[in-house]
Amino acid sequence: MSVSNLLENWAEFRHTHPVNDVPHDPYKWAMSIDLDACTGCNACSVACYAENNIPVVGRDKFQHGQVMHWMRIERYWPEDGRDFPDQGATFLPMMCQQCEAAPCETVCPVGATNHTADGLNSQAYNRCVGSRYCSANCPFKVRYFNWYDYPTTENVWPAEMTQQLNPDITLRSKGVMEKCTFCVQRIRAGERAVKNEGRILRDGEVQTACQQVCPSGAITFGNLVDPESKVHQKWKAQRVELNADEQEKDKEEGGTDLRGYRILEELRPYPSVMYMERVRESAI
Amino acid sequence: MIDNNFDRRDFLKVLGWGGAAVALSGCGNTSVEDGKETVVSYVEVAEYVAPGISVYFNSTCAQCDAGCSISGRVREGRVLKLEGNPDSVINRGKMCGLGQAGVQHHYNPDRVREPLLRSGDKGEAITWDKAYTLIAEKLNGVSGDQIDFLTGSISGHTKALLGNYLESLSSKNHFVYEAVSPAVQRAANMKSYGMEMPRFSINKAKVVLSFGADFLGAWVSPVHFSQQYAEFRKGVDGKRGVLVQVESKMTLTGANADRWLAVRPGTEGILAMGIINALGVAGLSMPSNVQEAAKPYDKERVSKDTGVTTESIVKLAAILKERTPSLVLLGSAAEGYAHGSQNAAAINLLNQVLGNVGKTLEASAAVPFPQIAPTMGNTAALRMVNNRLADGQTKVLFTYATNPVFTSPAELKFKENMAKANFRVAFAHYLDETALQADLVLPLDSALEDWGTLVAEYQPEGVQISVQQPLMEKLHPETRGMGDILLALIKQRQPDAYKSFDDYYAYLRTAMLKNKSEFANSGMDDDVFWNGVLSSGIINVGGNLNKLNSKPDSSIKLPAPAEQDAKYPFTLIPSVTANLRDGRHANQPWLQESPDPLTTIVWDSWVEIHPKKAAELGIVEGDIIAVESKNGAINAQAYLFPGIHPDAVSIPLGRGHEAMGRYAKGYGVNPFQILDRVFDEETGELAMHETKVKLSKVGKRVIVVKDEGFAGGAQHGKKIAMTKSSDQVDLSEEV
Amino acid sequence: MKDINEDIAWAKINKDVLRSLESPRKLYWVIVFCALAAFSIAVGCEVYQYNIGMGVSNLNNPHVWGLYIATFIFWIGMSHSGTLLSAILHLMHADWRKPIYRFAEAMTTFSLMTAGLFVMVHLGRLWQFYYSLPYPNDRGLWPNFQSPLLWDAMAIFTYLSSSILFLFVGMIPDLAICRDNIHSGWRKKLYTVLALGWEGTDRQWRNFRVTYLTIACFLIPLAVSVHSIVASDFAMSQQPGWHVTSFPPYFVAGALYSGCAAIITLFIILRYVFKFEEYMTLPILKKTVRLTFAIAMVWTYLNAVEFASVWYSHDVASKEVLIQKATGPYALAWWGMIFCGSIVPLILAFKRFQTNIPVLLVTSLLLNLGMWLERWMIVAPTFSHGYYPWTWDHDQWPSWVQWGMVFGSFGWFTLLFMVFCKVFPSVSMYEVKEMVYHRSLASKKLEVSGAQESVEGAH
Amino acid sequence: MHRFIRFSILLMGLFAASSSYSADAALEPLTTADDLGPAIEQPIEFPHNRHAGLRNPNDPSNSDPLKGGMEINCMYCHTYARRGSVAGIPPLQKCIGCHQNIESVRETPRIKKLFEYWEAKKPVPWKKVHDLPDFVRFNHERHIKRFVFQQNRPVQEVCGACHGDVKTMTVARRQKSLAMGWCVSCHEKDHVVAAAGGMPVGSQAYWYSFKKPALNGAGVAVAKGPNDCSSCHY
Repeated sequence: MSVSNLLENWAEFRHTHPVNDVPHDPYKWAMSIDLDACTGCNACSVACYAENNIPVVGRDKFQHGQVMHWMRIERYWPEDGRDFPDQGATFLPMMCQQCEAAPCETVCPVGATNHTADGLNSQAYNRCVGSRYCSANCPFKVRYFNWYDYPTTENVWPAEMTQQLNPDITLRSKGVMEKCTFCVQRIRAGERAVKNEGRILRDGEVQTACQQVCPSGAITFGNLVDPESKVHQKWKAQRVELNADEQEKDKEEGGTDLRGYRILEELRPYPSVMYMERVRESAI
Repeated sequence: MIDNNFDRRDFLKVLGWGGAAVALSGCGNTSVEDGKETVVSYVEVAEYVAPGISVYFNSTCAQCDAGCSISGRVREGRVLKLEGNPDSVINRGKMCGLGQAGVQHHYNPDRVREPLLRSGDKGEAITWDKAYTLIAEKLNGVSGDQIDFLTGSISGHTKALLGNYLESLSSKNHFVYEAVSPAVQRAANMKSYGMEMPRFSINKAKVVLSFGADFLGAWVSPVHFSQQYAEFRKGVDGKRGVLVQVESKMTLTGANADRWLAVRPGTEGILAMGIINALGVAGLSMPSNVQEAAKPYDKERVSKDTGVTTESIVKLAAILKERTPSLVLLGSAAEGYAHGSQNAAAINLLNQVLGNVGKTLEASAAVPFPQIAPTMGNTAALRMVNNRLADGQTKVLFTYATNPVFTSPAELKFKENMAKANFRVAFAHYLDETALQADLVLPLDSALEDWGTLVAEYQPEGVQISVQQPLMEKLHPETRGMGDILLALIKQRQPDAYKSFDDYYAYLRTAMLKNKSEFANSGMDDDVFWNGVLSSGIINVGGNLNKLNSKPDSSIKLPAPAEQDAKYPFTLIPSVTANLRDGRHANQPWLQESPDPLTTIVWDSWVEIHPKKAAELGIVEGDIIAVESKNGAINAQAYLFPGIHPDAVSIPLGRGHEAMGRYAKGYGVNPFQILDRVFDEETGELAMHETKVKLSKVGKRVIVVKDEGFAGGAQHGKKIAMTKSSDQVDLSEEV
Repeated sequence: MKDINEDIAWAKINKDVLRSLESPRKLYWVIVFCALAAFSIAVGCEVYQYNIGMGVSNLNNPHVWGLYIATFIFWIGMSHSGTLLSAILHLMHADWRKPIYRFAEAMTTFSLMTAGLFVMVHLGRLWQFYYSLPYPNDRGLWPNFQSPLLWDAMAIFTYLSSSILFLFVGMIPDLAICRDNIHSGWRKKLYTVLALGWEGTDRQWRNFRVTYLTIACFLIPLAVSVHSIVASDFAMSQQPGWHVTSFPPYFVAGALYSGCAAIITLFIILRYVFKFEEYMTLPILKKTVRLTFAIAMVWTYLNAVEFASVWYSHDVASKEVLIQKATGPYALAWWGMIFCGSIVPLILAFKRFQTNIPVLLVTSLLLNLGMWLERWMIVAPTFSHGYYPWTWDHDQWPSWVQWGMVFGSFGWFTLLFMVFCKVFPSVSMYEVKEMVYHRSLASKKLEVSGAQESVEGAH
Repeated sequence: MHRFIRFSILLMGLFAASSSYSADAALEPLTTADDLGPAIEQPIEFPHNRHAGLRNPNDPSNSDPLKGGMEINCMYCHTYARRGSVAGIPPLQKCIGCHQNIESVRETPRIKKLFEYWEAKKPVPWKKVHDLPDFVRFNHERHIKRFVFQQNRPVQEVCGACHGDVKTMTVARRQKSLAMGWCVSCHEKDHVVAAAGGMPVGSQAYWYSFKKPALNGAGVAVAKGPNDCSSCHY
């Protein structure tokens, strides 16, 4: 690839969030998570372990904060200073937000993490040199580094358990960064399948592992530019704009009965995940 | 010359061991490498099996008794992942974390691989023939009532076969034991509704008042209830359902409640009566005898006894009266006391008073085939076996799908009593605490390599018989399915009766075909029918509904709340977590590493103490606390937890194994050990919540291994997990 | 008192300086041995970390950076002193620099080499480091030119190469002297090669001065840019406590500061070890000290500016980080930095201390400690108190591996420096001669014009 | 002074130019000079030439192995290529299926060996000849669909683009470098979208990862291959 080539393809290579004249087409993968439905049962997290060959690091490494869970369930207490959390807790599944203007992408010295045209924040493990700048610059801290060579670490995958590993995904070795990929292997497989029919994916044809398993159906995943898709309708109903950094909800007029929001939006990473507030009964 | 109709198991053959090896080299190597690895290739193969293409087979999850139907992703003959089977009415394509960890049960490196015979304190490997003959020897000369079978909850054809075997031994001693089970509730339901386990339609209720029923976590059929819960939140007609949870230790369900009421341990019944009383005051019409019964429970007294404010009682009554139908659930938290049955009765009474019976609480269908209907375990069974062992009535003891040595209170001395039997056989997956006490350990197939059927106790609609079939060939050649073992054993007694079945598969197939007419039109061709069953993985049978009785029974004798014991001031609540339950799955790393939802602690046990109380006692997070009951003490790290009544402390069950395997052994402590020997007066169930303990610091402090950071559950003004009050949202606008 | 005694005979200068190249004293060997030992510890740590994985450094998520980066900045900072003395002061015709700039310049080169090591050590996949260089490859891939880390790599390479060049060019006349005064052995060969046939002709002198001047001019913006770029590793990120506009000047000031402090330390050591009392005189030391004091105050000011701008900004997160620095788990280190960086230098304001060797030695060491802490305080606290409360502060105390490497790096630096002092003249002979000559001329009221030629005729 | 500066500028210019050029030169064209992989010893020395090789016109009976092949379609044996990510080695069943009826060669050592495996019901442990690193996700199906079915190119040509002229080999041997640059060189080229006789395809817009087909000079719709990292690396 020559300098000329580099210059030609720079825009593409450095594809960030779409300005209105260049919308995502035909895909923009996005998510919507309803905190009112989420019960914090951790099924999604386990599904992620199962689907994505995530190593179980064990007690000591967990203690050192070297755990690898791509999807973590956070538990927040109401901060009203009462003796008991008598309105329960709020659970929040937190995974890579697949930001449109991802802070991690611009800083990677080797371009190992960059934006795909279908709006994913992809991570090329074999290009990563392990500078960890991406993680340093991630506001959500959802990137996980392979501090050890987990595949060969004792009791991570004993011989029998290696048979469970998902062959569709690279097994990450020592010194590379990894994170939630929106189950890119499923997306790519789906795309290949429908390409043969010369059409695009319909809503529900590709499911992420977490969405598929969620007992209360709190997670919705799909193609945001497809008006038929659930995720599109949800975003629309909550009047959340992908390219906006302030939503209806936050504005004075109207929007007060909306629940949709994106976390740390004020930093303008333009996350692809919309959360919907947990509701609490006022009558009791 | 090639016969193409080969045995189905053929294409479950494991291929591409290379595949695993490939995976392991990860992104380490950066160049093309030729001739290092072997290519996946088959001898014979079904047309739809191709390398690189996954095939899905339906089977049944055996991680708990809920009977979820699963669909296993199989590739190159290896099962990779378990997903939900969409056709199942129980889990509708969904799963819980526990269920998904089933693959780790299957691939577990610590499984028993061949029959072990005790020699000294070690086990030596023997052949199956030897094992069988050994059993035969030990059994002859032993009369039927000296042979005990202690199993966990059991259903399906395994149960039928086991029944036949016991018959052939002319033994009636089949004891079904579950350390954690809603047994008291079953009895109470029998009384109040005329059936042990009615159907709860959470999705139809506008208000759900749950007395410690952790239906989102570990209660009865969590995956099913979680889906109902989602609908319930969306609301019947845009009106979002309200969940109120009453318990002394916040469960996962409690954490999702709109209002969580910390009730003084053991006073759930009183609160229920108090609400009935308040309802009466609010003008809800109810039978006079009920009114009478509820009279003494005026809100001041109830508030005093339970620690719930009069205001919340009134509000609660108001909303229950206003929004119908509602649903009152009764969970283990309310049952686990000496007066558990009374609590249960009171709570069921509330349900009846509110007129939910028949609306949100409906009749369940009876399983048409009693011989495969589930027999659910309880703790009374353990008590009986223990006594029999203690007085030496039991000569030969078989244990299956249960780990009494681990789950019984130390005071029962089960381990010692077990030693009194002459011959102890354990059917086991791991060398767990019980298997270690056995003379003969028979290794079982995992649920993913074995045939079987499972009928769940809780049936949301009709009756679903879940079929279990191998998803891949045996991982370890010397393991056997429970069915096959039983068959072999029966053949010892009645060779001719069973000689037509050369294995359990044959037995199962025949048994199913025998009742083909029940499942499908009898004209159907056998193979067609059978293949249909295998591909769907489930059989739905109508089953006629049990008779629902809703006559309120107001004869309730609730004791006054117990005075605080000066010596043992705290009530110990052994909490049941969704992942570990009674600890039989503790050796599955995913479950150990997936954080406890409420405390986010992993790989260890902890003591939950209310921050106020901790401050009084000068306890901070990470202090090692000695929790001491009359029957011993266990040391665990303290965790300051706001969701617990100050008079109570809580330790999760399931950890603290001394055996079982690398991921279970030595992690955490086992609260079963220190439970007091108190039983429910009516049912004789072990009263799990009656243990009184005292706390003392041992002067050590550790870093609590948890996911939650320095800031705990606080957000420091950042808009991260936001909440809204229900009057500010309009769910009807949402999609 | 004079900077230097202007009637030293030139022959004596040669003799004295060359003496420093002769067979070393016991003390020298002791130092070299210790340095070697320290460095081998670092090597051991790296081998261990390389084989087991970065995890042994006790870094974690979200604490992905630690002492490696902090120490890397520290060493980069060190390097600036050399350039300051040799290039900037050269252009300013501050001739008192002449006796001391040589070793300062060497310091620049070696601390850069040390800093480079830390970049490597820090990488998760050290064996793939070349991915971050823009080189033609069959994959047809380029590094990401948006990433400050890439700028870093380039800036440092450039800076290193040009300061080596600068050091070497500046030494040519002296190398010639060595060549002429040593008559056999490998040294003779070495000097002969390196002296590039220096004869001291007018033409050579003219070209020499042009080249030297050019490189000096080239070096100054480079020095500034290097540390500004290191600063932008942080300033260009989005994290609270890093995303600060004033970082580049702040870093540069800090760099000069730590550099000067280091110079004082080495000044004192060399002066003692090689008996350079006559050249590295107290008045010169005094000037250096004053310079250091000035820079210290600038740094303190910029520090204050940073705090103020954070404090009065609406950026809550950054404010929290600042508060947490002062009160959180890092409080000790942070106040230590304030003390060593802003309070201790006040000593230098007092005349009587400006020439008091022991006091200066201790002070300069404290200053360097302070500056090292500063770098750590820039890197670490942001991780334990970022935007996302859930991830605040898991355990992140550096493991012995990290400490080992930090410790070892000093060994590596000392080692290089000691070797240099024995192989090359650590005081610039020809410039000292110039200095002596100018001073004598000045005192004898002769016009400088004529002097120039005769100086150039010196050899 | 000026000379110095001019010189340095010249140097930089030279470096930029040369590296740029050499980078360009590093891009190999689609059909490359062979870059032979190692010869690999297989359990059975399978003669591709005999099976896939061209018939020998002078020998209609096709009796002599040395004279010609059977012109068997690649995908008759490597049947998974059009269905899945891997082309796959045929199940032993398939070999036997034909060979049990070919008495002429039944007693030759290779076929004997073959039948030994079959009787033992053991799969033949073939060695991988084209083994990409594990972080590369190459998909046969897409390439076959794209070039054989949609563009109606001869199978052996399409397979040959990566595997070389297998029909002339006995035991297959890697012919191309299969390095990333080599793949990219083809993905960056314009390929005709659909040819006469090719499988008709739906809305072209969605065929190539986010690059709409464009008309080339001759007015034919052409398109490039996907070039996202995450098309092959995940």
